[in-house]
Amino acid sequence: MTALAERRVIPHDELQSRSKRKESEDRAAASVRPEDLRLLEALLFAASEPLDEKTLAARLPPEVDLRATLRALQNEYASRGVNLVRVAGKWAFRTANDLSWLLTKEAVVPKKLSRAAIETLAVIAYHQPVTRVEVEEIRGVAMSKGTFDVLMETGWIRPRGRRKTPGRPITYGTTEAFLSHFGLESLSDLPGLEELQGSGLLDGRLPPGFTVPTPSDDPALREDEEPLEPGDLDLGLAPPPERVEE
Amino acid sequence: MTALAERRVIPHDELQSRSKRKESEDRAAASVRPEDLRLLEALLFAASEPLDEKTLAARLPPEVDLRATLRALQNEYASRGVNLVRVAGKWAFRTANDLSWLLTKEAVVPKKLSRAAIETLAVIAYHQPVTRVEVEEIRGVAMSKGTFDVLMETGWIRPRGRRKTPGRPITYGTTEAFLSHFGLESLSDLPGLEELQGSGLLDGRLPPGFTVPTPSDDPALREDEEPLEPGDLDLGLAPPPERVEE
Amino acid sequence: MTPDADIKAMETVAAEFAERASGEPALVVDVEGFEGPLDLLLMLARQQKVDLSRISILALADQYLAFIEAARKLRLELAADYLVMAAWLAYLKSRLLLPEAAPTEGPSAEEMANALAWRLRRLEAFREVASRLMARPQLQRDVFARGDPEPIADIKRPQWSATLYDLLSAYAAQRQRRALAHVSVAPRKVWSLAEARAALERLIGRTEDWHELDSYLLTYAVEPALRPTVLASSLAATLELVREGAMEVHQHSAFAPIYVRKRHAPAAGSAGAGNGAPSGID
Repeated sequence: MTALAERRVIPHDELQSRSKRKESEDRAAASVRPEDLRLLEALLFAASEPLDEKTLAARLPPEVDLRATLRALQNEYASRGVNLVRVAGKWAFRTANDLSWLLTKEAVVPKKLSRAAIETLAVIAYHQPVTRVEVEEIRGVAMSKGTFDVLMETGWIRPRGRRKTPGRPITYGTTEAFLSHFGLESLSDLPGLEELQGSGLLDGRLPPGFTVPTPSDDPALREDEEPLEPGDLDLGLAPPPERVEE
Repeated sequence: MTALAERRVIPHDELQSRSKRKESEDRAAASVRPEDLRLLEALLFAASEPLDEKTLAARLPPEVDLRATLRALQNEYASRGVNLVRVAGKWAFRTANDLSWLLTKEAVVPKKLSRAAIETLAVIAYHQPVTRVEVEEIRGVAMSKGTFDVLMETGWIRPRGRRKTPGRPITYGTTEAFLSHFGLESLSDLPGLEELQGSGLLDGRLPPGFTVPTPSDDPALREDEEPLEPGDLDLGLAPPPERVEE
Repeated sequence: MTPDADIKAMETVAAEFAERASGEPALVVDVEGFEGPLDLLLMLARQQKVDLSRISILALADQYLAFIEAARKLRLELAADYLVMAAWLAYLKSRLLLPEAAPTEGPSAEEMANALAWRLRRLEAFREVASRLMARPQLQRDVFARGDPEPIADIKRPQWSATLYDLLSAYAAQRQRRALAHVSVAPRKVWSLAEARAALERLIGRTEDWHELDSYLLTYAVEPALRPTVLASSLAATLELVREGAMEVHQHSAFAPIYVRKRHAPAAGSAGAGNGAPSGID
């Protein structure tokens, strides 16, 4: 449950009673119109994918105080079977963490990731932007095409640029789908990230100037990266921007 | 959306205030445990289709009073942006009737190209201008009419001329829509042999003499092409199937 | 541990290893299911039951080499990477055991051992965060989105969806299929030293001096019958690299060992000594 608590903007007691919930509703209601709550609720409920605030704002009447309404809605749902969570900087309703036992029938049995794929994913997530050779250097094995393809298929990693070094290798990073899948609001919520950074194991080995102590999926390229050419761009998973929303 | 109203078992005032809802909640709460509401809520939220009471009962702990819990949940949601409705004897969450305007515009249903279609498209892109027979030679399989029609429907390929050979077969190429869909600035952005190998899409073990053409969609006809006749020109928009086959 | 007990223990490990790998269809133990020499070293290191930062690399090298011997006894076919690592550990061991005669160029034996320990710690750290990541509640496994979403209007979707990746992989796959339908490539038997070095570079990072190492690589990583071929082809490849200025090679006299090393970029400063050596052989 701790993971869930991290994601919530407003901390609350998991076992908060229904009547307590009503109190917080009343507080929120002071600045939020009930009708706006209905609209926002309907919008977010209807979508299975997280929606960003811009999209929400565009759908709602202009006078709605989006932030306050979101917060009030999050509060209302905090103790329920469905929660309003923030993933990858966007908003979505998700079933509560503690109810996974109930929903096993709904679970899509995912292709089980091999150990190689899981480790590769972790290296990319915690060390991004990172090249294939760097991943191989850390793991001490060549990355098989199968492993790489499986990860690309998950849609969790993407090619993001090219490193400005000889050979101009492609750099990889994680996607929004990655954050959404693991319920992370941003990369800084990666579990164990601080320890890993503190250990100094993330730096070193790379020539000075290429150390990347803090992972970033900021689409803006680093200084040592240059853009992919159009030909590379979608080589990986390639959703053209308008399709990301689906 | 009127159909939705008919589906509701318990009529209620659409504009019932939040505070009224709380009262009804309190009434329901007398016989219903809050935790059961959470479970039911999560089940119905995550379900991919409406669930009947038998299914719900089977998934919930045996001591849950299903009828009472359903009614309480329906009450709770009655005034909200999402309602619990009964459809053909089964239960589901649906956007409130009066908010259908929020979701009115039809979303285009995405269709995925078949494997045959995408392979054919790829060959046309790389080898254009290319005739149907040449595509079949490269692919090693005959092209089905369905595959071809689908590609024409996408608007990504077009007939561009006729090859100056016996039978004067039509040559095909890609369109601007093709470039914009795949995010390519020009056709020369398609990766060549080395790039394909570098990305692992082609493996290193290729027979000598294996080449990947440098594609071009220059609309100017090649030397071995002659223009389509006016009658052929509409082919791209609405190909009468029997003429495409020729 | 007595040497005998050590060998015994390694045979157990090797058997376990064989079992773990038995689910693999290929002859080669590595690649999909098993995670390479560093993985094996980590497993062995854990048997020392000490903090990874205080691990004895010498003991680890012994264990690893014993494992390789045991695996050979069991006629277990090991992927080349394991043998390359064995060669390197044998080399490292010899340098750790002999007092360093004079300060040589490049890292000392101790530095190399530390680097290996550091790499093992880093691998373990990534393993740790990987498992923590996977333990998080995952979408559609632990937490669920709306199962029956209602379409929202202003999300535009193209009617036909296909990504460039789909397109390129479809192209590559069919060209590859057709290409291989015409030509069948026999599995290669010859493993060149250059490949061994490339594998080693991946395993332990760049190495300054290859010359001594090569004899180890030949011993461990190359089928005895193929050694002359491999040596010849690798010499040819080396000369090519020398011609391109990527390598330096010299030999003190006919039939003496051939010394080879990477040519440093002029800025590296250490190129002077190498350039002074006569680079003509043949």
